[in-house]
Amino acid sequence: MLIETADVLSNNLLTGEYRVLVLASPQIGPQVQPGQFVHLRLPHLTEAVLRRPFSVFMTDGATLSLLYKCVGKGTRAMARLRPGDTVSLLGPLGKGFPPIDRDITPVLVAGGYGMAALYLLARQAPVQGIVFAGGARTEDILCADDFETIGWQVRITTEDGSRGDKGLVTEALDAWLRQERTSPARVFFACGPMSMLKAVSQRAQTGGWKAWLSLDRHMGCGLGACLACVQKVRVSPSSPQNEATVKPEAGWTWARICTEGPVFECRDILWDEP
Amino acid sequence: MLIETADVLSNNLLTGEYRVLVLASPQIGPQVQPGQFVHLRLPHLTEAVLRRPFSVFMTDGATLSLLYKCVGKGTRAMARLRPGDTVSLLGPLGKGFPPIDRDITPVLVAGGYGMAALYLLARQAPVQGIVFAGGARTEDILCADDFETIGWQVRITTEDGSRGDKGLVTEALDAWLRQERTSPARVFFACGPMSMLKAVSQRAQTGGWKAWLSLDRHMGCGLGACLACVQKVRVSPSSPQNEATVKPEAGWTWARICTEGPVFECRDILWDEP
Amino acid sequence: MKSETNMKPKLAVSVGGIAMQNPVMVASGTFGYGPEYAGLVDLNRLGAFVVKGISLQPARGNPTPRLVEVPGGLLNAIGLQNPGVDGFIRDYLPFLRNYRTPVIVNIWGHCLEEYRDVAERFNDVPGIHGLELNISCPNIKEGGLAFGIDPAMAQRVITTVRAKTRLPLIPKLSPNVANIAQFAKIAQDSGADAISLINSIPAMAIDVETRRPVLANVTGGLTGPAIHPVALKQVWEAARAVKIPVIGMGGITSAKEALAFLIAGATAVAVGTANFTEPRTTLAVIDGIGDYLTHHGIGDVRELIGSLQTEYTPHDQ
Amino acid sequence: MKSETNMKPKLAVSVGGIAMQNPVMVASGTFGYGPEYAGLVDLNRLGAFVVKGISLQPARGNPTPRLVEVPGGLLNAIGLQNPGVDGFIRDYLPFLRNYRTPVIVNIWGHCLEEYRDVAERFNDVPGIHGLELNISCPNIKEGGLAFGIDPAMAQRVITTVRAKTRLPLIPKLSPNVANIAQFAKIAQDSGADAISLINSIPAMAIDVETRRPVLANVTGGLTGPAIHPVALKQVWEAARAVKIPVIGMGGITSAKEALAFLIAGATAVAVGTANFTEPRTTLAVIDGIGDYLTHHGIGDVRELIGSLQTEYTPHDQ
Ligand SMILES: Cc1cc2nc3c(=O)[nH]c(=O)nc-3n(C[C@H](O)[C@H](O)[C@H](O)COP(=O)(O)OP(=O)(O)OC[C@H]3O[C@@H](n4cnc5c(N)ncnc54)[C@H](O)[C@@H]3O)c2cc1C
Ligand SMILES: Cc1cc2nc3c(=O)[nH]c(=O)nc-3n(C[C@H](O)[C@H](O)[C@H](O)COP(=O)(O)OP(=O)(O)OC[C@H]3O[C@@H](n4cnc5c(N)ncnc54)[C@H](O)[C@@H]3O)c2cc1C
Ligand SMILES: Cc1cc2nc3c(=O)[nH]c(=O)nc-3n(C[C@H](O)[C@H](O)[C@H](O)COP(=O)(O)O)c2cc1C
Ligand SMILES: Cc1cc2nc3c(=O)[nH]c(=O)nc-3n(C[C@H](O)[C@H](O)[C@H](O)COP(=O)(O)O)c2cc1C
Ligand code: FES
Ligand code: FES
Repeated sequence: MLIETADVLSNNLLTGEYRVLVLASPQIGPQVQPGQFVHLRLPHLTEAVLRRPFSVFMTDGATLSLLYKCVGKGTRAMARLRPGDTVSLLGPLGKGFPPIDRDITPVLVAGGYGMAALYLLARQAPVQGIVFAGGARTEDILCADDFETIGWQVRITTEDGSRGDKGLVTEALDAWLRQERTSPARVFFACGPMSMLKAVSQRAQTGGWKAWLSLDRHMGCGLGACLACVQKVRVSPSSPQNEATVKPEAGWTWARICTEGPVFECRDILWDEP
Repeated sequence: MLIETADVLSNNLLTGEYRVLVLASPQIGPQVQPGQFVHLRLPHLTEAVLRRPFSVFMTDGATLSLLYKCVGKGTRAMARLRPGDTVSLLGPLGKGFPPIDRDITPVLVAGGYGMAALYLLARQAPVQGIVFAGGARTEDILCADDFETIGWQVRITTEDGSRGDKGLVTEALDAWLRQERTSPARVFFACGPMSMLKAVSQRAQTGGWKAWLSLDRHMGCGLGACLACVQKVRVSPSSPQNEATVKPEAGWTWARICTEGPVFECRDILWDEP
Repeated sequence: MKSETNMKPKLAVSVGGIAMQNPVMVASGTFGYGPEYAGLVDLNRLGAFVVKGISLQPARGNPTPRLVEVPGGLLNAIGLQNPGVDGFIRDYLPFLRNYRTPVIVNIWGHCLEEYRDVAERFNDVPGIHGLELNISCPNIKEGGLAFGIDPAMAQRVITTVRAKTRLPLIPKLSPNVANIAQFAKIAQDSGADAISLINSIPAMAIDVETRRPVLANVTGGLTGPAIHPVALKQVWEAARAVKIPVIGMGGITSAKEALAFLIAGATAVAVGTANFTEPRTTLAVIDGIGDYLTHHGIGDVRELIGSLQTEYTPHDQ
Repeated sequence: MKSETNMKPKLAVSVGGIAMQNPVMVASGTFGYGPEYAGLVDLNRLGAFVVKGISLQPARGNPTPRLVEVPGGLLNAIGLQNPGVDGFIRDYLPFLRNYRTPVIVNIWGHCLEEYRDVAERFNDVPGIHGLELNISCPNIKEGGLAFGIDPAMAQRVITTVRAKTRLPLIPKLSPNVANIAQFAKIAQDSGADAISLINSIPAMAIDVETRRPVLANVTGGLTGPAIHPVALKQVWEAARAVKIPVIGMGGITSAKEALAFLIAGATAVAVGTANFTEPRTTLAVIDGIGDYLTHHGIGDVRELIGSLQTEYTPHDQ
C-alpha cells in the first residue's frame, strides 16, 4: 500500500454523467488486483477532509483508470481535472475478488459503475463468462463493449427499456438461470446497488453457488483505522473478521469494508444493518 | 452598486507574482470611478467565506481589468482562472479619488500594486503629472509604460537598485521636492504600504498640500455592514464620518474603509490604530 | 420524481407574535441597519430584519484587525460598535420604517441596568416589532461572566427586561454551554416569547510568524459554514425542550441548511456570514425553501417544523 | 530573511513524565492500534502513539452511517467500538512494543468502576507509557451526563483513577463547557500529570431529502480544520490556568496549526482527522516545526511554548 502523486493523462466524458480518468501510476498501478480500490485526493479541493474511494477500472502497466459518476462535490471537482493536474492516490486498498477457477462459469452482475469494478476481473479471468449489466437508462450502461471485446457475453437491461431488455437486471438473470439449468458450476461476482446485491445473494444461496459481492460504503481513512466503514458479518470460521470485537454469543461482528472487504461472500453478510 | 457574473477574458502573467485579469463587465465596468474597487468571488473557491477586494486597474467600455499579486489562497486560485471561467463581481464600491483640477500638478506615489489603483486616475486626469513608482525589485514595478504612454513622467525606485534609483520611493520624492520648489500647486495621490502612505502624508502636511491616500485593509462585506474595515479618523467638519458613533469629546471616530474610503485626505487619518 | 402541486406553498410563520411572510431573517450584525444592503436586496422580501446590536450609549467596539477568515468560516471581534439607542432611533430607524418587514432590534448592555434601560427606551418607539436580547456577548461587568453562560444571571436579565418591555422578547443564547436545553427552559420560564441561537462560538487565531493573535481583541467568535452542524444540534435540543418558537442560525449558505434547521424544530432561521459571501443569500434561501416544498408536495412550511424522523436507537455499547 | 543557525533545533519535550523525541502525537481513534498506518508512516518517528479508546469489555459502537463530511470537517459517531482491554493487550500491544515510541492508551468506561478497573488492568502491562482518560464521551450511565461536563463528576473520576494507576494520567477534556479553565484546574488538583484537549464538538447533520439524521446515532462529534480556532482558544485558556502540560489538538493539518497550539501554551500536539486526508501529516508537521525553528533561529521547541505576545488591551466599549 502506497501513496503516489499521479499525473492526469486524460479525463474524458463516457456517457451521461460518467467519465474515465486515466492517471500515470507507475507505483500503485502494477500492484492492483481485481476488486481493489484507490483512495483519491484532489489537491485543488482543499475543503474536502476525506479522500474518495474508487474501484480501479483498468490498469495497464504504469497507468490506472477510474470510471466514475459525478454525484457530489468531489466527483464534480474530478470532472474539472485536465492533463497537467495531479491527484494523490492511496492504494491499492482492500481485499479484492478471489481468483476465478478454470472449471467454473463466472457470472458477473453489475449496476451502473459496478461494471468498472468488474472489468479487471473479467480481463484477468482464465475463462470467459457472462455479464449482466443493468441501469436506469442507456447512459448507465457502461463499457459493455469492453467486455465483448475480450469475449464475454453481455446481457443488458435498462429500467426504461432504452437499451437491451426493459426491467431490472435481476429479471434478466432469473430468465437466464431458468434456461441454463445444465451448468451448475458457477460463481457470481457482483457490484452495484444494495438491492441488487441482495437479490444476487438470494439467487446464489438458493442455487447453492458462491457469490462475491463488492460493497460500497462511505469511507474515512480507507486503512482500517477509523472504523467508519463497518459491515455486520456472520461469525464463522471462514468469515473475515475483526476478531477482537467479537462477542461470540451474538453470532455477529463488524468487518471493515476498506480492509476485510470491499468484497465479501454473500453468506457472510448480515443485511439488517443499512 | 451591482452584482454581476463576469466572464474571464484573459488572465496573463505580468511580472513575478503579478497578473492582470480581464473580465467582461458590461454592467459594473462603465460605472467605475478612479480609486473605487470591486469585491470578487471565485465560484470554484467554495471554501472561502469572504470575497476579495481589488482596485479597478482599467475599464474600457464593457471590460474591467484587475492587476493583482498572488499572496494567498484567494489570489493563487485567481491565478488558475482561464477564459471560460466566471467570477462574481460586487461593485463599484467605495469612494474614489476626488477629481483632479486643471490648475494643479498631480503627484502620484505608488508601491507595488498601488500603481494599479492610480492608473485609472491618471488616464482620466485633465492634466499630466508625475508618478513615483517604488518596489523591492524590478518585478514590483508595474505598468510604468502605461503611464508613460499617456504622457506622464515616471520616476522609478527599487530597494535593490535593479531598476531605476536604488532606495525608497520617498527618497526619490524628497529629491524631487527639493528640486521643484517653484510649483507649489500640487496634490498628492498615493496607494501602497502603510509606511509609504505615512511618509507621503508627512511631506504633504509639511508642504501644505493635500494628499489623498488609498488605504488597504482586509474586508468583510465591502458594503458598510460588518464594521470590520474601520479606520480611526479625526472628527472635523470636512472629514467623512460615521456620525452615529462619534463621542465628540474624544475627537475621533471610525470611518469604514469600504464605504467612507478607501480614499482619505491625509489630515483626516489618525495613525495610532494599525 | 415527486408529484408537484400547482399551489404555491405557504411560507408565513409567526414567531412569538411577530407575523413574518416567510421564515428567513437576517442575523444581527451581518446586515447593518438597513441601507447597507438595500441596493442589492429588496428588504420587503425578508421575513424579518434584525439590526446590529444596540446599547444604551454609543460604543466604539474593538481595535482592528476585527475579522479573519478561517477554514469554513470567519472569526470576528467587532466588539459591538454601534451608535447607541438614540443614534439608532434618530439616524437609522426612519429608513427601516419605509419597509413592511418587521424590525427586530438586537440589544445588549454592560450590566443588568443597561439591558433594562435600553429595552425600556424602545417601548414608545413606532416601527419596532421585537427585541432580540443578546446575552451571549463577552466583556460585560457583572461577575466577569457573560449572562449567557450562567443560569442564574440569564434568568435575572431575561426576567428584568421582560418586566420592562411590551415587545416580543427573544433572548439569543450562547452556544458555549454544556446543556443548551437548560438555558432554553430558563428563557421560556422567564417570560421569553421565542429564543434565537446560536451566537458565534468563542475562538482564536494566531499568526505564527509574529507569534501574535491575528485579532486585536485576541479572541473572537467563529461563524459561517463550519458552525452549522454545531448549531443544528443545539437548535434540535432547544426546540425539543421548550414550547416557544426557536430561531435557528449558524452557517446557512443555501436553502439546504435553512431546511435542516426547520426540520430540526426551528420556526424561523437567520442568515449571517453568508451575506458577506453572497449578498443575496436570503433571497436564494427563501426561493429554495419554496421550491423544496413544491417539489415535496408540502403545502405549508409549518408542516416541516420539527419533522425530523429519528427511529434509530443506538446500540448499547 | 531571518538568520538561520546551522544547529538542528531540539524537538524533545516531556509530557507528564513521558519523554517524547518531538511534540507530535496521533489523536486517539484516528490512527487505529498501530498496524493500520505502519506501512505508510514510520511509527518510530512519532512523539507518542495514542491508541483508540479502550474499555473494560469489547464494545460494538454505533450502527452505520458513522461518519459524514461537513464543511471544513467531519462528523463522527463511531461509538467507541473497541476490542476491550484484554483483546487490546493480546492482539495489538505486542505489535506496538516493536517500536521505540511511547504508547499512551486512551481509556473510557460506562461508569466510575469501569474507568477504575480498566486503568488498573494496565498497571502490570509492559509497553504502556501513559493513560489518556477520555471523560468527554457521551452515552455513559452515571447521572445521564458525561463526566467531562460536570465538575464534580470530573473530579471524582480523575481522583478515582489516579488512586489506582502508576502511569502518567492525562484526562482528555470536553470542549462542550462554558469555562475550560475550571476543568483544567480540576484535573490538575485531582492529580493529573497533563491534560489533553479538545475532543470532538457535539454536532449533527440532517439529510433534508429524507428528513432523517445522516448519522445513525443522530448526533456526532465535529473534528477537523473547522474546530481549530475553537480548540486554540481553549488550549490557550487551559494552559494559562494550570502548571501541568497541555496537549493541544483539533484541526491540525500542517505545522502551522501545530505551531499555533505550541505558541498558545501546549507542550505537545496531536493530529487527528488530517491522518485521513493525508496519512503522512504527522511527519510533515514534525518536519515543518523543525524548519520553522531553524528559520526563526530558535534552538529548542520549548522556547516556543506559551510564547504568545498579547500586548493589546481591548477598548472599553
Ligand atoms: C470501494 C468503493 C469503490 C467505489 N468505486 C466507484 C467507482 O468505481 N466509480 C464511482 O463512480 N464511484 C465509486 N464509488 C463511490 C464513490 O466513492 C462516491 O461516488 C464518491 O465518493 C462521491 O463523492 P462526492 O464528493 O462526489 O459525493 P459527496 O458529495 O460526498 O456525496 C454524494 C452523495 O452521498 C451522500 N453521502 C456523503 N457521505 C455519506 C455518508 N457518510 N454516508 C451516507 N451517505 C453519504 C451525500 O449525501 C450525497 O447524496 C466507490 C465507493 C466505494 C466504497
Ligand atoms: C480597497 C482595496 C484594494 C485592493 N486592491 C488590490 C489590487 O489592485 N491588487 C492586489 O493585488 N491587491 C489588492 N488589494 C489586496 C487584496 O485584496 C489582497 O491581496 C487579497 O485579498 C489577498 O487574498 P488571498 O486570499 O490571496 O490572501 P489571504 O490568504 O486571504 O491572506 C494573505 C495575507 O493576508 C493576511 N490576512 C488575511 N486576513 C487578514 C486580516 N483580516 N487582517 C490582517 N491580515 C490578514 C494573511 O495572514 C496573509 O498573510 C486591495 C485591498 C483593498 C482593501
Ligand atoms: C461580523 C459579525 C457581527 C455580528 N454582530 C452581532 C451582534 O451585534 N449581535 C448579535 O447578537 N450577534 C452578532 N453576530 C452573530 C450573528 O448574528 C449570528 O448569530 C452568527 O454569525 C451565526 O450565524 P452565521 O454562521 O450565519 O454567521 C455577528 C456575527 C458576525 C459575523
Ligand atoms: C473517527 C474518529 C474517532 C475518534 N475516536 C476517539 C476515541 O476513541 N477516543 C478519544 O478520546 N477521542 C477520539 N476522537 C477524537 C480525536 O482524538 C480528537 O480529539 C479530535 O478528532 C480532534 O482532533 P482533529 O480535529 O485533529 O481530528 C476521534 C475522532 C475521530 C475523527
Ligand atoms: S474507512 Fe476507516 S476503517 Fe474503513
Ligand atoms: S468591509 Fe464590512 S463594513 Fe467595510
